[in-house]
Amino acid sequence: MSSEEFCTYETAWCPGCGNFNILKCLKQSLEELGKDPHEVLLVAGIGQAAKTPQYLSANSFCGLHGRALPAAIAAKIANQKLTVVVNSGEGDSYGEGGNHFIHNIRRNVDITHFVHDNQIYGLTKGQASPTSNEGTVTDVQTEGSINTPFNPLLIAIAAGAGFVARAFSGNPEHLVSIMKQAILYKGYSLVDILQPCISFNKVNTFSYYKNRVYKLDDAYNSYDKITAMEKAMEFGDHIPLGVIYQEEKRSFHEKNKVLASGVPLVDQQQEGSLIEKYMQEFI
Amino acid sequence: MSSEEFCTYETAWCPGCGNFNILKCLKQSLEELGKDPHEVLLVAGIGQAAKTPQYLSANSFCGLHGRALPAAIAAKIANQKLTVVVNSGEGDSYGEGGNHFIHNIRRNVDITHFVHDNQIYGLTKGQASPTSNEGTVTDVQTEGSINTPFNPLLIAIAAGAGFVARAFSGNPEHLVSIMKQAILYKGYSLVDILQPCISFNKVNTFSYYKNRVYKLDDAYNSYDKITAMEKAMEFGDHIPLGVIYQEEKRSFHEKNKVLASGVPLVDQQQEGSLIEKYMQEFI
Amino acid sequence: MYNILIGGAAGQGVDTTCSILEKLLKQSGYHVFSVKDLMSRVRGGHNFTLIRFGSEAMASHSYILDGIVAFNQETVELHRHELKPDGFILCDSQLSVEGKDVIKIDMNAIAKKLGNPKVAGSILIGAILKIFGETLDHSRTVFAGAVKPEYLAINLQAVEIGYDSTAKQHAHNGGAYGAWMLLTGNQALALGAMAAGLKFYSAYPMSPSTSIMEYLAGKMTEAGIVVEQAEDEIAAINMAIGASFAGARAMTGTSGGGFCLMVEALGLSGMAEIPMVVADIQRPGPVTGLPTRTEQSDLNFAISAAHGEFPRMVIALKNHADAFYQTIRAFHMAEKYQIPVIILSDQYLADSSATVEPFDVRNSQVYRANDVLTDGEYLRYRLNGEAVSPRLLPGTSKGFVSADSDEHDERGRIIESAEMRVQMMDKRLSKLKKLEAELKEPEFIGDDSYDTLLIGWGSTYGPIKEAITILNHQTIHHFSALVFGDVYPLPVKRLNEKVVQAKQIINVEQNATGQIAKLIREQTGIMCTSSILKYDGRQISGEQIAAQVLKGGE
Amino acid sequence: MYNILIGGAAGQGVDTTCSILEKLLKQSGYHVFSVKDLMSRVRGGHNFTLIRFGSEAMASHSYILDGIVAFNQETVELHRHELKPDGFILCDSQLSVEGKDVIKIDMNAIAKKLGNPKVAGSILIGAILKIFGETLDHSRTVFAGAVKPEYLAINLQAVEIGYDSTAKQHAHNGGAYGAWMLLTGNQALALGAMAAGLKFYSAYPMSPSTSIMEYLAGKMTEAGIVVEQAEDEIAAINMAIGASFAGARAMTGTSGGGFCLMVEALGLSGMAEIPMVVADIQRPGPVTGLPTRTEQSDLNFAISAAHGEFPRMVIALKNHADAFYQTIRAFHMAEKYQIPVIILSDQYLADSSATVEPFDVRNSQVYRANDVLTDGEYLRYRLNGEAVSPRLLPGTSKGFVSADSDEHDERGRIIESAEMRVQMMDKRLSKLKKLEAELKEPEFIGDDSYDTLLIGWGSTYGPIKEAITILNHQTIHHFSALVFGDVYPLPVKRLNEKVVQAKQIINVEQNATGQIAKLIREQTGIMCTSSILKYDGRQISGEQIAAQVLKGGE
Ligand SMILES: Cc1ncc(C[n+]2csc(CCOP(=O)(O)OP(=O)(O)O)c2C)c(N)n1
Ligand SMILES: Cc1ncc(C[n+]2csc(CCOP(=O)(O)OP(=O)(O)O)c2C)c(N)n1
Ligand code: SF4
Ligand code: SF4
Ligand SMILES: [Mg+2]
Ligand SMILES: [Mg+2]
Repeated sequence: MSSEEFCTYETAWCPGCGNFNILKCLKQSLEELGKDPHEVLLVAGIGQAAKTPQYLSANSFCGLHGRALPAAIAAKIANQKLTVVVNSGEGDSYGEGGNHFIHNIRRNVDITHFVHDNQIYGLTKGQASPTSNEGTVTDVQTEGSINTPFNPLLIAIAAGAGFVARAFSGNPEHLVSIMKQAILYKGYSLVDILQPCISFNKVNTFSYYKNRVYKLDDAYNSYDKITAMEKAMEFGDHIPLGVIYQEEKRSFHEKNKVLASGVPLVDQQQEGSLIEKYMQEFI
Repeated sequence: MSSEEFCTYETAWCPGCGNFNILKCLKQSLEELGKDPHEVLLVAGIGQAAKTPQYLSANSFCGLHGRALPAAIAAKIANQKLTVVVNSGEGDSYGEGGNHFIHNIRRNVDITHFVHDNQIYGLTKGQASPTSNEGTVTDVQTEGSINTPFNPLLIAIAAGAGFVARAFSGNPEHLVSIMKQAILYKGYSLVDILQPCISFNKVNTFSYYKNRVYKLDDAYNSYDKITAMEKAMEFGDHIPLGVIYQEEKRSFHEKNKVLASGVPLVDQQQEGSLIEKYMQEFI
Repeated sequence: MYNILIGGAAGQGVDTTCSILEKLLKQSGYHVFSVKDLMSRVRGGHNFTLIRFGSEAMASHSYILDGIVAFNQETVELHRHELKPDGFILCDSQLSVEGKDVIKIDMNAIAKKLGNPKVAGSILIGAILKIFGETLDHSRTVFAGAVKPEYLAINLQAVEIGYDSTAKQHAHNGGAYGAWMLLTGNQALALGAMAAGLKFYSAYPMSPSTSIMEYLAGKMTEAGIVVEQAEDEIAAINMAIGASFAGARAMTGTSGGGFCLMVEALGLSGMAEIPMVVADIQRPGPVTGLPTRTEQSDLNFAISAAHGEFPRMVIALKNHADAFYQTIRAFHMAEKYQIPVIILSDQYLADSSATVEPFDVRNSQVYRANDVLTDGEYLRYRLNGEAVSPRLLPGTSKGFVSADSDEHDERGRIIESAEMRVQMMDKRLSKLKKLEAELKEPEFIGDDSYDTLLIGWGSTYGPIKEAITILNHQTIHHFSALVFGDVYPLPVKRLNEKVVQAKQIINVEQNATGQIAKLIREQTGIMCTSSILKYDGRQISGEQIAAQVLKGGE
Repeated sequence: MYNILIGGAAGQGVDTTCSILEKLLKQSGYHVFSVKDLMSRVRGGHNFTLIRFGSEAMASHSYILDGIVAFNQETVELHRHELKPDGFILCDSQLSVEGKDVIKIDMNAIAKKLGNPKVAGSILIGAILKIFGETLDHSRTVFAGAVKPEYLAINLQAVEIGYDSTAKQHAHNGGAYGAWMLLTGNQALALGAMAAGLKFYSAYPMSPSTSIMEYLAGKMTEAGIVVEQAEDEIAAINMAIGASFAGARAMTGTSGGGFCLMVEALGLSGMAEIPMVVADIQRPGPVTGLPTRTEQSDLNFAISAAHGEFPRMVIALKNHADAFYQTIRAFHMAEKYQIPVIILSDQYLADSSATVEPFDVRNSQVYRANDVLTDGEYLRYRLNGEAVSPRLLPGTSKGFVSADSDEHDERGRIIESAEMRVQMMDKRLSKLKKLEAELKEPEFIGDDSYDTLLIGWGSTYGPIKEAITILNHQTIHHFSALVFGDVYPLPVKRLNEKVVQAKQIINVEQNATGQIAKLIREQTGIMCTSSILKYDGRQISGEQIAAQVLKGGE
């Protein structure tokens, strides 16, 4: 099914890091969906996860810490032919970038957001992140984190997201299937991907996740919001994987009058006489 | 019951604005709770609602647009004897300040947050705010707002808030009762107050709200999260008023090792020889 | 030349009255210049507009009044001392204002009787037209463009009543400006952006920049521009950069406080070499300051904003025509050099209305990146010995386009190498040298016989120009001025030439610390001998500059 | 004096090895200075530390090596050319490094045999101690402070094996520094903040500032300091301001990118007159740049950051002692003048370890606001003709304390009045004049016979000091230097005096555009005749400065 292969490059990650599998699955998903690497734009902020675009042959935009989403949605607005995929850490996405997270859900631009959630700030060497378990001890949270952990899935649903899922880097087959669904979803889609950080997170390790995750079964109704919110609150001894919530929503491009025609903004031509006309209005 | 009266001052609001009632109810609530004006700190960002602290005799801090919460919680951390109350607009609180909103809910510092929600940017003369109805037409949203409105109550619950309520400026008795509960709540409490902006919001007018609001009855179980989330989603022909959700949670001050003693940080004395001791560790 | 002040509380209709009156005066041939003085509130308080009109072009406002039109008592009390000896006061009969200069009309009562209290302003318009010897010839067309059809008749009736209820005091002087435009600085700026091919505008509301977004939003569907209100200014600028990266010409606008939040991303534009235009419409700081007033105090900040070192260009707008043409040029320079360009305007220019010749849009060519078509590897940051590497848009060919905020190699991948770092820094910073060759020297006002040189930048252009005229009429000394538009990099050629014969150099700035004077000294060693600084939020006028220069003791 | 380089991949234990070795050398009496060169990654890549030690005090690092200790092949390949002719290379037997200068130890195999591959570093430590003629006297105490008790025995065993497996090459020179401290710039800064009475520290993690927060967090419960990790830098600084408003001495720390996000609130501190200290630990920009390396490129930004005009002070840290004492002074000035004070440090100073005399904490008095006790109305911004109004803390008396980001009156209420605006601006800006009287002149290095004057600021102090010594030994010309600590307002007295006799003035800066040179010209008109600028992310050394000065052609 793959039209063209994506190349990967040497990484700066620690051997054994969960990011490797995510990179591999991203490549596989894009290939299986038949994406042309030259029409794919990978966007990220700053962090270990945010290096992902550096390691795959596609267009890439590694911007500011926390600011991947505004750049990503605007690139999509400018050129809707691009398949825009954001890969970034949970610190980047929910911490520094929290305001863009909740408000871009409201915009519903058709991009895909893969959050590599290692429940820790990796690149800055191990401080608590928004999703760190309460009690997590670090060099900054010396007495253990005392904040209520951020629940990305529940908040995404509450903010109105139309596609909200969880996956695990240690379950690549399932991850690929979720990634593909997310990329195909027309609108903003979020996949929170559990990703062990072997260097700094000694709590939420590979086996921590492995022992807790389970896949949602067919009986689960991902279209019901209340069910989904209840399920999204489950994060402890049992951690559900899969599409937690989905809903068809009109996307930004469908609602925006300038974009609704389907012609990419970059290709739209302005009528030459418009300025003359507008000047007339001031006379 | 009132120990000392709060004075109010001449305002710069439009005659007929919902803010007047909120100010009056704030004064009444503080007085009925027997607060000493000199131990009350009113904090705000920038906006029409954010002028509230200017109009009441108490300590006041009118900081930056969107940044009321970080200043407010830090002042409370510094001196827990202060009763800290934030009054600000929904643009300030959920738009520019959205990141502080979700993350301060996680911190659960014992402050009270009254959001004057007029579903519009008042001070800047009428652009869509995060809570504007879809379709709201303004000078900027000339084709109508296309974003999914921000649901503050639902998001607050999803982020882990322990006290989440809605009130209406046109129902002062109820507003006072909610305000008092919110101020008494030990932890972060949010009250989203529907407040007609007569100058710029021609959709969500006084009668728009008046015709839709109803008070939650005694049968309503505000302690159940799922019930609360379902109720929080109700915002249309019927708009519930009252405490949507409540839960006892340990506050920041109770959890933080430095503050747990109850001695205000400003009053804590450092041991004189500590620096000498720390220097020894480098020798 | 005439100059009137129309004042009242916010919400009383001063704004609408003025904008209609201005247009009527312009239609009848006058050159019109009007400026608003607003308080930061929606209702109440005291606001006023100064409308100046004459048969010759004028560059700014004046505080010397031929007439006061008062919607409320306060207007009279606050401004009566500014009235010329033969000036008039026009107001409602209910106001307790006395004097033989006072013309009273029972406007509120009449308006009520007509069936709509809001037409009181139109009665005033009629009276003013009469006083200045105007006809009612343009009323129908101008009102038709300003009010809803159902309100047209009643307004025209009100104008006529006002016209008939007072007497002519001044002659119609005429003028040849009927076919020129009357528009605000922000409207001119927005038009310039459209002429430059703007496709994407993202901003967060902030006075006095919001009217740019509003103007563009009014045209967006027809003009094919996505106008997106961001959740905050950080989002606004990062959106603009993302859109520009993908090929849509993009801009954001704000005022100083919002600009603060944008500076990190300004560096991103510089580092990743993505063209971007930011308009900072200044107002008095620090922080919230005086939100509806004017100041020029972001200059030093704009030229050094953001950590680290990268090329940028800063253009200050001098007047309304500049707002159009320099905005086009901002896009041109941003695209040509793949840099951020900051436009500095201010509330005075943004909100004031001026009469301007229709713009020549044939001059609106903006540089377009060569599309590099490649089947091989595309190097986004090719070190070809040139400052600017050929630009490719993502998705348009078989090359991969990368942008990175980390230091990177030619492909845009993160590096740690000291050598590559230096090469990339040198490449980026060499753009500043290139820019220097394209700078516009400051405008020289006056003739070559000066001994005193005034120096200004941006919107003090108009007042300084008037001041030079006044000064050269009033004294035996000779005055000239240099007013900068391009401020960073600072063009120094003409400055170095012109200071030679100046015995005095006076910087005139709408700020408290003399920001251009500092920059000039840093760049050239030239020191201004004295300063005229105004930082109370009200724009200095030509006569105020002249008075201060003279008082400053020649 | 000796100088060795210890290098390897991230995660191989270079860091731990070095910190233990440094402490051992210091305990044995040496003055030790060590600096880290890190890549931005957690594992792999190539990192190294330079450890210099000698019997006399030294101010910085050097790239001329007596020995290379290599955890991996790359270390040898990259640095062999920096080795002195009689230098040694110490490495694992498995590396393919040849030469008579090479000492191989089968360290990895031995470590594995000992039961823990991680003790390879301790074997190296033993070997190094032997090579430099040290004893094992301090091993037990130093290792006990560095490793968990259960690992102590095996590490000491490893040290001994290393010690016995190689031969002495150098003599122990001794020194009198055993009782001094060995600490990093960030640790000294954090200690200074504590000595100044810090109660509240809020920050968002960002290299190279994070270690300040980590150090404070380690002490928070005992020292009674709330250390709060913020959701972003905007929150961090607004929290610090809120805490300070309520009376807790507060600070935030970050690097350039985070500082960008803080500048709006910097203005709030200035406008609302709330004391606040911000530490900007610089790294190479723009934007993400080279995140683990060093640069001094935020100077121009720091002095003009934020829109509008308000007083501030900017202090650059010259060395580790400065980091302590100037941080205390930063709090003092912030409290005394109710202003924001920015501390500029950089990765070089922040992460390098130096031997410093125990601090004199009797000098750590910080200004304490008079508590105004009032039963009447308290005027937070009283216009008493003084720059600083008496400060009251909210909740401590019957006065109301207000803070407002809008322009305000004496009580702190929003105003629109032009007169009040000017009075408040003048009041605030007059603090700059007051500050000028308290500035610390730049440190003069050298004697009065100079013809060439080097100029620097902040952390290039050490390298410049060494360069002056080298230059005055190597040439017949005479060199001196001025190194600024206070950079804004800029103290100009000594500068004006010292430039008179200088034939050449050379600014030495760790940036690309010569930022202090620009500032000096702006403030004094003095122009540097040439510049030595380094912006590859690696700190310049004394010998590099000397070489460039000489090459620069006297
Ligand atoms: C404005 C700004 N603040 C802080 C940083 C430092 N920083 C870089 S990555 C990061 C957090 C990384 O955590 P996360 O996003 O979870 O990614 P991970 O490394 O864990 O994959 C931080 C704080 C920065 N680069 N820019
Ligand atoms: C950084 C910054 N951005 C923008 C503004 C302009 N601004 C002032 S108030 C406001 C929004 C007001 O809306 P809201 O918070 O809902 O308050 P309201 O006026 O409706 O009560 C904005 C955008 C500002 N002061 N600072
Ligand atoms: S530090 Fe953690 S997240 Fe980063 S590469 Fe290493 S294992 Fe992965
Ligand atoms: S603009 Fe709206 S919110 Fe502001 S004072 Fe007027 S009515 Fe109230
Ligand atoms: Mg992470
Ligand atoms: Mg609002």
